[in-house]
Amino acid sequence: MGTVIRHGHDRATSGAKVANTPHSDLVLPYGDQFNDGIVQVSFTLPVAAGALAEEAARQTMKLMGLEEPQVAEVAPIGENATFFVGYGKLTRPVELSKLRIAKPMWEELDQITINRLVQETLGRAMVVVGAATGQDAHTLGLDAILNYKGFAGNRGLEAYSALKVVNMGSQVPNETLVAKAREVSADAVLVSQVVTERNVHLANLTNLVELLEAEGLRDKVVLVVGGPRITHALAVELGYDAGFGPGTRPQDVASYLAQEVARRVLN
Amino acid sequence: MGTVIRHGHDRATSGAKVANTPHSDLVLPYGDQFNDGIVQVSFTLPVAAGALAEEAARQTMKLMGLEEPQVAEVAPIGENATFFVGYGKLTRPVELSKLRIAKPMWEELDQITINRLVQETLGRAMVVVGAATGQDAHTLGLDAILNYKGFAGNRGLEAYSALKVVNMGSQVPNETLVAKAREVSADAVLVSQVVTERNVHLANLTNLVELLEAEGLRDKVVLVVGGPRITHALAVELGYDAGFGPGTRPQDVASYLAQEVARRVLN
Amino acid sequence: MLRLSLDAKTVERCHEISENITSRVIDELSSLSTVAIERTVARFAGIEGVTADGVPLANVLVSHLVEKGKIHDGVAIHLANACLALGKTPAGISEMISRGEIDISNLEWQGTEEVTRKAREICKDSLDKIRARRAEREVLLEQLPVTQTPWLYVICATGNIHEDAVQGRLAASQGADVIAVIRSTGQSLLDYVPHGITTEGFGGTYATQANFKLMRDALDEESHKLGRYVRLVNYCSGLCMPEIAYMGAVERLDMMLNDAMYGILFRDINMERTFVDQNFSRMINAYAGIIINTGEDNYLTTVDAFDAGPSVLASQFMNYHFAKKAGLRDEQIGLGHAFEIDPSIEDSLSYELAMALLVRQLFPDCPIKYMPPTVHKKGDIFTSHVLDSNFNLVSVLTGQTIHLVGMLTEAIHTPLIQDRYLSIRAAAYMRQAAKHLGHNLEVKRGGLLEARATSILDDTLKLLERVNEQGLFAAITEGVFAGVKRLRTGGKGREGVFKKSRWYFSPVEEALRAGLSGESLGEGPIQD
Amino acid sequence: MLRLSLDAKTVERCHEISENITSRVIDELSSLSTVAIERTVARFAGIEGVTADGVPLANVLVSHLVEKGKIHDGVAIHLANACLALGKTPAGISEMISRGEIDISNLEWQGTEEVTRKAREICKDSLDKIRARRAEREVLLEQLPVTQTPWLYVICATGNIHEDAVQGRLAASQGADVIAVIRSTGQSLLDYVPHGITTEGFGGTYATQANFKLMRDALDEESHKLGRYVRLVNYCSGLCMPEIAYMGAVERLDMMLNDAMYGILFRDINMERTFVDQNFSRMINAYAGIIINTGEDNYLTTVDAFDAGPSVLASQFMNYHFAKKAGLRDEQIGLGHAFEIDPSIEDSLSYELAMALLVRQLFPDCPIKYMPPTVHKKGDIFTSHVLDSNFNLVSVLTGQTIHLVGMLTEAIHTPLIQDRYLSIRAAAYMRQAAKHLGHNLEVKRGGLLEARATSILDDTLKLLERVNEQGLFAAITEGVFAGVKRLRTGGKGREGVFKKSRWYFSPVEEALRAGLSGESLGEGPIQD
Ligand code: B12
Ligand code: B12
Ligand SMILES: Cc1ncc(COP(=O)(O)O)c(C=O)c1O
Ligand SMILES: Cc1ncc(COP(=O)(O)O)c(C=O)c1O
Repeated sequence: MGTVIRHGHDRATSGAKVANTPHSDLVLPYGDQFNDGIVQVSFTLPVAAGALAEEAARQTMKLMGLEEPQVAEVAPIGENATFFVGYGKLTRPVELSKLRIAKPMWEELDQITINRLVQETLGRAMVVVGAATGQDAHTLGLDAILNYKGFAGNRGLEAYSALKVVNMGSQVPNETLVAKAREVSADAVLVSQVVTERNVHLANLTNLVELLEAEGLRDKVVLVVGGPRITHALAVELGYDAGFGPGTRPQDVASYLAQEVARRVLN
Repeated sequence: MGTVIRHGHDRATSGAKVANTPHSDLVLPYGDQFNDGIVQVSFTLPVAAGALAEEAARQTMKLMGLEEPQVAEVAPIGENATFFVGYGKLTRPVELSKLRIAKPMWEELDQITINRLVQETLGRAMVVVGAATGQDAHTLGLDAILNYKGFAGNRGLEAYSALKVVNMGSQVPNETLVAKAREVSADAVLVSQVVTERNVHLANLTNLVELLEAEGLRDKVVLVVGGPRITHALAVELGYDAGFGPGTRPQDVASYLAQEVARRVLN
Repeated sequence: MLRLSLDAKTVERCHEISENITSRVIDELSSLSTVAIERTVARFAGIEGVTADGVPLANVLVSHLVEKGKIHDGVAIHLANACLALGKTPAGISEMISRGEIDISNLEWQGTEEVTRKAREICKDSLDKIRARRAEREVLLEQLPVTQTPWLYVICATGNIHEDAVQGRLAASQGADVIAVIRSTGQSLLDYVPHGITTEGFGGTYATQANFKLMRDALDEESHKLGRYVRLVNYCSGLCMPEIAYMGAVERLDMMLNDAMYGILFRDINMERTFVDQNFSRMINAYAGIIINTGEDNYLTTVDAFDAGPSVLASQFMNYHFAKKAGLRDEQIGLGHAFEIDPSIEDSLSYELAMALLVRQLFPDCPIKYMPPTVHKKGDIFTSHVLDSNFNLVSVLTGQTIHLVGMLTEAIHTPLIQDRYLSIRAAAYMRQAAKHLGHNLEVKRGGLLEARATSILDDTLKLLERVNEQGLFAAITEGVFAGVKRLRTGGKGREGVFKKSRWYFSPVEEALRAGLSGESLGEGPIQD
Repeated sequence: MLRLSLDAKTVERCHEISENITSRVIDELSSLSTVAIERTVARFAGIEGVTADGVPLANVLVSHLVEKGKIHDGVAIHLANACLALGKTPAGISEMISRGEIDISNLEWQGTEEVTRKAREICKDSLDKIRARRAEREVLLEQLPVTQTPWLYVICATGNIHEDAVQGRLAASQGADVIAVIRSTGQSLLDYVPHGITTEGFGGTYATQANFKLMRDALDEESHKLGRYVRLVNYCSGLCMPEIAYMGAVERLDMMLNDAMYGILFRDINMERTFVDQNFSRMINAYAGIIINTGEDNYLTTVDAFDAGPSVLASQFMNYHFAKKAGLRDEQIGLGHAFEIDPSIEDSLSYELAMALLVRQLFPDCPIKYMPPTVHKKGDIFTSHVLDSNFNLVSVLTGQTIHLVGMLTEAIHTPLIQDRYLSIRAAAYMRQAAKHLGHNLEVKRGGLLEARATSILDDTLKLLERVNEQGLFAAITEGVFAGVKRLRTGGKGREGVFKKSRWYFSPVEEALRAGLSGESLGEGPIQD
């Protein structure tokens, strides 16, 4: 009859605890077995395909802290270039409780509340100037936030009676934006940055802060940046008050602006 | 006329040197700019999608030594599971000259030379026993090496007059394989291992070496293992003489076997 | 809808011949039973436990009768006789045997009529339970309807049933309609079914009744949450075919892989053993309203898919008639097919489309189990994902029912959580994006698609004629299917086949056949 | 081949109306020239250098004449007059101007006939060179034939031309037929063309003549290595349209993106400026045997692709007639189209197929530039790859010519080396796998595909009628295209437009038009 299969009720619980119970503090990637640490990677090395390249790929994975590195694909993609797909196991867990989550501070408010809050704090409409700055011509994201039509069924800032929106459109030089902010006495300046190749956005965003500071306007406005590769942490690092990433809804931004202005007026 | 674009002949060479000239010793992944270190990763964390999960993903990438970690996709794939795609920059290069490339030692020989070499060394045909061992029922790889038909137009070991092939097929218990090796006085034992889930192959391959040793057969045979997730380095670590991975051609194996037997007889 | 114009005569001939081939096999084997069938009868009679060493009591009972030379009569009468003689339940009897306390082969005979009645009686609960589980499924399918085809089918293969349950639910919530728990390597060659909850499989999780139950419960919970009934699948090919068929029936599995040809060709199981087992298991499947899946798709991994069309189709014709004879309705016959043509050849997509359409059209009421590309997959998961995308397309275009979702990591490992997610997403996208595309295109008369389909059909007829001449067993011996040759006298499990004595009686077979003849067997609505 | 049955009358009407709309625009603007056109004439005359500050001498010359109030006569006659008066070459003259040594607006007039002759003479070398480069291309295309369609077209956008050259060659060796070097963000709004080799672009590399040459040389080398001519592309939309068209012609580029509508809608360039520039640049393109690409695909990023069909098609009709009037042959008119319907809607693939087929069929001899999905791409590169796969399929099924290979990382960054590799591989696979599929399927008469195509065509006619009534400028003002509204008097570069004086003379225009009228302009075989 052959050997009888042993089955361990001891190990049996490991799986069940997995995704049902609240996560523990130490978190590893999870592919096939809870905590197995499995990560997929792909990259190109400027080395001709062959044993050396393959070993270099394995070594690259080890440098990434991946154990049992498995090179699943070795594709020669040029005389001196090889593309790899690999899988390995990360053994160093992330400690959730140690993570600092950078998030702009606001609560989700509805349109009426936002309008009321702004009117109560400022006694007038809040002036919001928005632009896609530098050479960035991507306006869809900015428009999604500003234009009446909004984004994914959520109305844009123009739909808020207490917000007066000036949408300057695309490829606006920082100088022009600052001049406009002064001209209309902006309460908030909203910048969109979509092109990030070679970190062009970092230079551009830093330059805007410098200009605003030089003009003595920095403290007078709520300064916000948004874009698909923008995080709040990055925004703060660059001297902005808040940063908004992919999937942002206008209401998120309006909620933040109203509360931030209120906070400033109260302080 | 606006600012005139500056263009730097200084930086200009960085690109050109890239993939045309022989690689330097320090090698980094290459995505957009030579040496940029760009690596793509994907993994699942057992954490509900949200700001915490996203930060945990970023942290996971940092633990992998990736700078400027960019979380490109955050997909909630269950209540307590989030899938991520990310890109980051590895800054620690691989030192090519320091890599030890584990490879079985052989030169590519043609069929006639192989047959002659075996006949000259042994004065008879070499007996080769092959099997997919344990519970492994994948025989295509083994057959590709052994059967006359061969692999990708390259004839199998059965086509070599100086090789006498015994193909035991699939799911052969190690005990049965060892008995057969003794029975036919095998010169070489060829094992195929395709199933590697939960490292089942490691236990199985180790067990075979132990059995052969216990039977006093280990030194009498050239012991070879092959399979899509087998490397020579692993094979050697497990006590095998050689390991053959994906894309192996029968001729590679025949060349190796002939030379290894010759080497042993000469020593 | 895309339609090929095919020669009706050729199709009819293929059916006639296949009917003939399969009838002969069944007739030839009708005098045989197997240890697996007898263990199944024991299980029907309520023998479910294991010894302290983990040996199933069903095995204990059957081994006992084998030892005593009485297995030829079938377990049922000896067991019933013992129950009457000793006033015990079947379970009690089997425990006593396991403790070596009795020999049931030489107890006093309680009279043929009494014993027969008792034999029927001890199996009745199980039969009723299976009908009840079937009714339960029908109710659930009405309450929690599955509204889209193809059904997206994914596997779990973690080796740990608790992981499988978690990941199966995750997959269902991501859109999977069908969850299969793959078996550990090698289980199909075990001549017993492991017992209890297991957590240590390799490349799959052991098929056990407890594991079935655990998964069924998990998926039922998820089904209610999603408002969509999630089907559960396991395998009853291999040496324990009928036993596992029984367990699947009792635990309300919805689909079971069941194919003697698969066992013969890919597991080197003895032909007689597995054909006998198959007929019995398929009767159980039919009775339980379970959809079977056959394994022709596997042929395309060992022979070139471009050339293998006729042998695959011939096997499907035969498998269809084997299934019909076991009482399965067309709606329960999930013939196996696959997208395995070398993707590097010109017009590979057109050839796949032609073949998928052909199979679909030849078995219009059968839910084809359409398998994704596997052999030509390499470690490049991106390219692999694209290949699956074309597979997804062909499946939708040709209106398939059971769609095995291809995994981008097919060449690397059994699916990870995210592999399932990505692959389900891709398949669901295609189901939506190409929903009515097949209805708005037509096959060009006399074009490449039709030429290809016609030539495969013609060659299938020729092949079936040849098989008919020599008989199926001889054809297998010659390597007609999957390029694998097997001897009638070879293979595993042959020692478990025996000739039934003239006293042989199986109350289970009787009950199943009763249903069969009344056309009521395997009846009941299959949704959508 | 898949074919829609369309109402021929409607198609004819669309052409008539578009012809009328575009004629009116060209007539209305025929009295205008622009600083960019004049700089182009200067370049034809051999003025290529830059000042120590990097200001192009062509700009110096034109600014000089603007300052002096003489630009209305065109640069040619003043330059020719100066050459004659001072016995210098055009380059010499422009250098003297840049050093502030002369004012060419008030030199002694050397006689109209002499000046005109001289003007023709100084531009002749460039015209000859362009014809020679064109002949060179024809020879290369014969020696190194491109045998498969669709042509796989990928972009390089590293910002460093040396990287672009390396990566462009890599892409070609991986199977790309066409390489485009994308321009740095913002270059299109520069009113001059940067000079020399550049390494510092963002999201693209500057279009300069030196960069064109470097890339052309690299690709020529690779073409010989591969035995397949690899086409080179750059952009001549924007404020420097005609100058870049000239550079592309001289450096043997094979394709150029050229579209006034794109500049108006997406770069806020003044309408008059860019329509005038467009007509002139297209004449250069025609003369050089270059294929133009229009930008309708971009509309589908700012308006919903499901709704935008008619506005895209109307724009294509007009762009086609603009192109014809500039002397371009059908084979040179790469109308822009894209696969941008929201992938989450039911039957999205069918709608894409209908639209792609419609465009293909309406402009049967034009190589449609078919663009991949972009807007609906997210960071999930696997899902993105699958979307591209369907795009690849539709392109092959409908027999497109210029296939912009979609990148799996579209939503993340400009393509990495491996992104191009994977995407080319996927597209090449589809080209092979579905090669004759379109020839073996037919569109179902009266089905969803035909209904969709017909309704778009009908709506296009209505839209064109409306545009015809109000005029193209007014229609743009109303936001008919891409949902973007622009004023005739607004936008960038307006100050660079001027009315030609009665002395205005352009030897370049004259030569190009001469070709045009003789039907010889833009003639010559287009390979594939
Ligand atoms: C549409 C598009 C275009 C259109 C833009 C039309 C327009 N009027 O905007 C056109 C065709 C003109 C275009 C051109 C180019 N593009 Co483009 N384009 C895109 C595309 C396909 C979609 C971007 C988009 O609009 N998404 C939809 C919006 C709603 O999303 P979003 O921007 O993320 O906005 C949301 C949030 O980020 C946030 N948000 C955004 N801004 C702001 C601002 C504030 C204040 C707040 C609070 C929030 C916020 O809220 C929004 C709603 O949730 C992307 C690829 C992709 N799929 O992402 C490439 C992409 C952005 N483009 C790119 C490039 C390089 C270009 C070019 C430079 C290429 C070239 N050299 O020619 C050109 C030139 C443009 C220029 N000068 O900047 C690259 C950028 C690469 C990088 N990492 O830098 C991308 C990623 C494509 C690629 N892979 O190469 N593009
Ligand atoms: C074909 C196939 C099958 C066929 C096997 C038919 C047969 N007679 O071999 C069938 C359908 C029967 C099958 C079944 C199963 N399979 Co299977 N199968 C595959 C598949 C699609 C192809 C493997 C293959 O044959 N490749 C072609 C050969 C030629 O390549 P190769 O094996 O790499 O061999 C080359 C080299 O590696 C080397 N080599 C190999 N062996 C040897 C030996 C020597 C001595 C030398 C020198 C060289 C050498 O040389 C060969 C030529 O270059 C792969 C997926 C894939 N695309 O890789 C899954 C795969 C291998 N199977 C898998 C599994 C899990 C199973 C099952 C266990 C699933 C189940 N639970 O039911 C079953 C049971 C099988 C068992 N008990 O072992 C997994 C393994 C996962 C893992 N990492 O462990 C895979 C990767 C699929 C997956 N993603 O889940 N399978
Ligand atoms: C019909 C059939 N049965 C069974 C299996 C599974 O293999 P095993 O029975 O060896 O677990 C397969 C493989 O896919 C199959 O197609
Ligand atoms: C017709 C056309 N011109 C030009 C461009 C490129 O933009 P830019 O001219 O701003 O570099 C595009 C964008 O894809 C285009 O479609």
